Amino acid sequence: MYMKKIINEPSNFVKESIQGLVASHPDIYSFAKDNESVITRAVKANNKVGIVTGGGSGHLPVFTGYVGEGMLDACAIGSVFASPSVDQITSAIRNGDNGNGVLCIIGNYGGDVMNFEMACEIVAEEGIKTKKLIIADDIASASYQEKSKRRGIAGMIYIFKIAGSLAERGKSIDEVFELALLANENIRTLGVALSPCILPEAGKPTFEISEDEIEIGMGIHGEPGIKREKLRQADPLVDDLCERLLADIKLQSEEKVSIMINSLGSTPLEELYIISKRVNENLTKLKIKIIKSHVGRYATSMEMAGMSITVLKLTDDLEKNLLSNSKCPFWTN
Amino acid sequence: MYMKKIINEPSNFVKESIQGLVASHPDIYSFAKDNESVITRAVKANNKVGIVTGGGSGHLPVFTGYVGEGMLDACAIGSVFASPSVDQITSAIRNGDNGNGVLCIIGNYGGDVMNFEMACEIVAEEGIKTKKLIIADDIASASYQEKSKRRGIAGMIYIFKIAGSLAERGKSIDEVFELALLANENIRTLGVALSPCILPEAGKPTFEISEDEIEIGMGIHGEPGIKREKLRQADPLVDDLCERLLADIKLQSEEKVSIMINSLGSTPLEELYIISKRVNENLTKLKIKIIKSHVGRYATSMEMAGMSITVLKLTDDLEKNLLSNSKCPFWTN
Amino acid sequence: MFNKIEMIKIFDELFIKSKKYYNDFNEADGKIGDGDLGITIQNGLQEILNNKDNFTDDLGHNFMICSQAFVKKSGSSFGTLVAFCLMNISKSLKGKKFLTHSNVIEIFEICIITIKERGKTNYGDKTILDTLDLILNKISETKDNIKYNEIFKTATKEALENFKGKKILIGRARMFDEKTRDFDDPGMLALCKLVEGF
Amino acid sequence: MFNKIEMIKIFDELFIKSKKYYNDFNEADGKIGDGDLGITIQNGLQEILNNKDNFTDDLGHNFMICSQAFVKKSGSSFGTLVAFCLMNISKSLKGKKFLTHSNVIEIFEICIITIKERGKTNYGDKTILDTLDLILNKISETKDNIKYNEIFKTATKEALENFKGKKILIGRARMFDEKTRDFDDPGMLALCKLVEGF
Ligand SMILES: Nc1ncnc2c1ncn2[C@@H]1O[C@H](COP(=O)(O)OP(=O)(O)O)[C@@H](O)[C@H]1O
Ligand SMILES: Nc1ncnc2c1ncn2[C@@H]1O[C@H](COP(=O)(O)OP(=O)(O)O)[C@@H](O)[C@H]1O
Ligand SMILES: [Mg+2]
Ligand SMILES: [Mg+2]
Ligand SMILES: [Mg+2]
Ligand SMILES: [Mg+2]
Repeated sequence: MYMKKIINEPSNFVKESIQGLVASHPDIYSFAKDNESVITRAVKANNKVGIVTGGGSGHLPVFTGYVGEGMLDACAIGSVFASPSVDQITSAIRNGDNGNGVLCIIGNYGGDVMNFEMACEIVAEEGIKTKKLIIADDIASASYQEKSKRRGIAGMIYIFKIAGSLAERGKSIDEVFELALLANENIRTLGVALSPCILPEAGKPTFEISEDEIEIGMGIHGEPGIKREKLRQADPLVDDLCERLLADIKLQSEEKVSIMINSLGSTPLEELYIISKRVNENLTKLKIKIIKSHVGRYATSMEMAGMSITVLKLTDDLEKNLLSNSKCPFWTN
Repeated sequence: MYMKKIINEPSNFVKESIQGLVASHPDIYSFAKDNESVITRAVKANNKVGIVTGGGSGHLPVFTGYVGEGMLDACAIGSVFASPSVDQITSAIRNGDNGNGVLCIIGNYGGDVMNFEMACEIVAEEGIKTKKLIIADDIASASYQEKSKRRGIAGMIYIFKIAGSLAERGKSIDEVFELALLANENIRTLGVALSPCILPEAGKPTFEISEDEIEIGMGIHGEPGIKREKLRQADPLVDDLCERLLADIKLQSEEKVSIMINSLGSTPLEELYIISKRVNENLTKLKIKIIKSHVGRYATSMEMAGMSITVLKLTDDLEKNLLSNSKCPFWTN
Repeated sequence: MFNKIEMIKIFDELFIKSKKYYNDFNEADGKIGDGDLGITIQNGLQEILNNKDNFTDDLGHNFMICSQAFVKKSGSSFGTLVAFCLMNISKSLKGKKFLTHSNVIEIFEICIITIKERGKTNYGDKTILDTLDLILNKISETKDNIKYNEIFKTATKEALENFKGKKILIGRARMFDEKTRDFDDPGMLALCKLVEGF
Repeated sequence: MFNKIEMIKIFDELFIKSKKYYNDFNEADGKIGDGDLGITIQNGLQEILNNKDNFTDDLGHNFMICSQAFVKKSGSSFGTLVAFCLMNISKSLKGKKFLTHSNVIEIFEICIITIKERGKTNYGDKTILDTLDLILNKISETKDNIKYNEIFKTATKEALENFKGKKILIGRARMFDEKTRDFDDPGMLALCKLVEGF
């Protein structure tokens, strides 16, 4: 089955989809005045820490979908699966700044991190204070010992939400950074990919995988995972993923968590709920309390089939900010 | 590319996915005490008209995802792409009734309509007053002259929302019915399908379509549409669909509408926004005012590729109830 | 004479047939539908027999039990149409202990009216309506010494023959359009097989 | 003597090469990456030349203009690393009107430190770092009558040769794992082609 796309010129894919996003939700999103690859809130916040992110396209709602009250202030938009440029990132930071400094939340990818670093140095000369939080939630991408080398995947949305909520409540950049850092420490994600997606400009699949195989831990651009194996039933697969996640995050009974069951694109809600059911059973057996489940498409790779499971260990503070109100088409409170 | 599924026994597909839905959102959904194929609100409403629907599985969030405050009270869940039984529907109506009568919102499919009719007759004997609204928004499925024969597709969600909102505000069954009827009159949907989906039990695609073809107007179970044609670029395709929709709904300039760009499953947000952009341009050119756009997966066919465009012509009353608050994981206010 | 005892005997017989042809019915429906016709018929009949101890001499009462059985067990068009027919038959036979010839005619008339109304079906759509119509015609034109069983057997077969090569115009099968010319309507086929050996 | 005039001449020359090899660079990157290396290099150099009228005798100032050009035009790792290098070079050459031999050595040292730090790259990862390292070695060990052009040409070629059959260990190419043994690192290839004919 060929993956067909409803698009115009492949070279306009990113531009047009973002124009559509802004046109569809003019109350939420706006183009930055100085850069057409930067999205800001429709109504600029004031007197709060700015929360800014950026990253490649093809992952909607990540990244730019999460701009909105109680979430992000601005986002720099790269090409499909590619980092935004330093120039775009500096624009996002300038636009996201409300005079109280900017927390940059960055997925742990070489290009993105480098570009954010340079952008932060540039805006520092202009007097904008920044802090950088590098999201590294994907346990497949490096061992516990090398945690800081892990990639950032679906778990980043929890950080957007929690940092966004605290910033909205007028906290200082250091306070927001501290809580976001704690969230980052407390998040683990592990996914599986079942099929590739097609890059609009390349017109060919991002990787090859046979009809009865899955790859555990594959990244959202098709980066290699832990192992390739035969497709099996949902329950044993979920049990395996849960075991790895729990071994890494080391939860105690009675601890509180939030869960995200994220589709990479084409895997439908019905399957996500079959997965969610099993995750629920596994955690309940260990007397871990699921405070809130998020099931849907949060961080995608266009029409890739597959999913990821994210566990966020909650403190009272994290819980409060996770559950607080926000206004963004891709998040229900 | 084979469509792989993360499931257990295919025969448990529906049951497990609904169990997962309830387990994941226990604050929203609950199983009916008397029927495990009926979902009710977690907290029963009181002193309001009940809003009940039902239909086949495989369309999440349709149907049962829209149970929640300000939306539905109960929903009967059929097998994949099949009507729920009369027995399930009677249970949904009984559970959805709060003593003020029940409005049944039914997609226009032979089996579903027949089963709801019988269920309404059965509960009538028990003293439950019902009214039935049959959703017929798909302009591909019958001509304007035979409007009442049209199928119900994504437009039904607007009816859930509007009827649900008015019911929540304590209006009588006749008032709720009248506004829902007006909404039904004012809704038009047209879609295209690009690829089939796989029925879990059958394990084979629902229909065949070649790699460079699309079918305009195909239904959400693969029912035939208006014509099969070569895949083309998004803009001319959208222009064609808009022209057909506008010819049918006959909008005047300055009129207000809401728009829904709905993915059938695997078509990603990026493409939906490219489509939404063009719909926006077309309507803006005609000076039609888009009050609100809904872009995402609202009524799906599992992992089918394709999308539909829905136009809802708004009166002040419809607008107010469309934009009112509600609580359901698949609707952001 | 058709009374309670005879009624149970007939349902026993139909249930045996529904098991014998279970796979055939599912397969026939699967080719141009969702493949649940065998399930529908067997489950409905099974549930009727589960409740046969509640049968009384009042045939109207018994038909209501039969209707409820199909309501409970079927999520399919065929099952719902049958349930509607049985309900309407029940109403008209209220208090009756046995059937006269005109009662039999009435039963088929009720089925036809019910299916036309509830199924929004027309003659010629290639459904069970067309089979029932042929049965009704044959029963009505026969005056004396009527062998119902014989009529059921020949009429259900004849109806199938009459519609070979025609398109199914209603229900789920309609989706398959031209392809439906090559197949019997599963409901019509089922009626034919169910009365076999009567 | 490397001064403002010479600097512009070199960028003119590099720009010509970047156009000549535009497709080759994209293709080399496309096989094990996202295919934008030709775009990155050409756009960056083009933007530098767009701003050459702002060049002054202060080489430090000029390198800052170059850095900003890459910041503005590139969204790629190569472009960002180049921008970082140019920025750091600019700082160290502030006020200088021409380069001494030790300045040239310093430039390459700065590039190497910068790439190691910013790119989190190690020697042997099969990247431009390895090429620059070889250039630095060759420049450092030559004492008099240095022909920089010759060194650039031989060193960039030699670096490519040294890494044939080895895996690329960093950046986007890492995804392709074993497959990367069969390909030159696109950045190393680009350095080689850009100095061709110097
Ligand atoms: N609207 C209708 N009118 C008359 N007969 C119908 C109708 N719909 C279905 N049938 C009969 O029922 C048979 C199919 O039954 P069934 O499998 O229950 O349908 P489905 O599974 O699509 O609901 C058809 O072959 C036809 O004879
Ligand atoms: N972290 C790094 N350290 C050193 N060199 C790098 C690094 N990342 C990329 N490169 C160099 O840049 C080249 C690829 O450049 P480019 O196409 O800009 O990468 P991308 O498009 O993946 O961001 C590589 O061939 C390599 O030589
Ligand atoms: Mg069927
Ligand atoms: Mg059925
Ligand atoms: Mg590249
Ligand atoms: Mg790149």
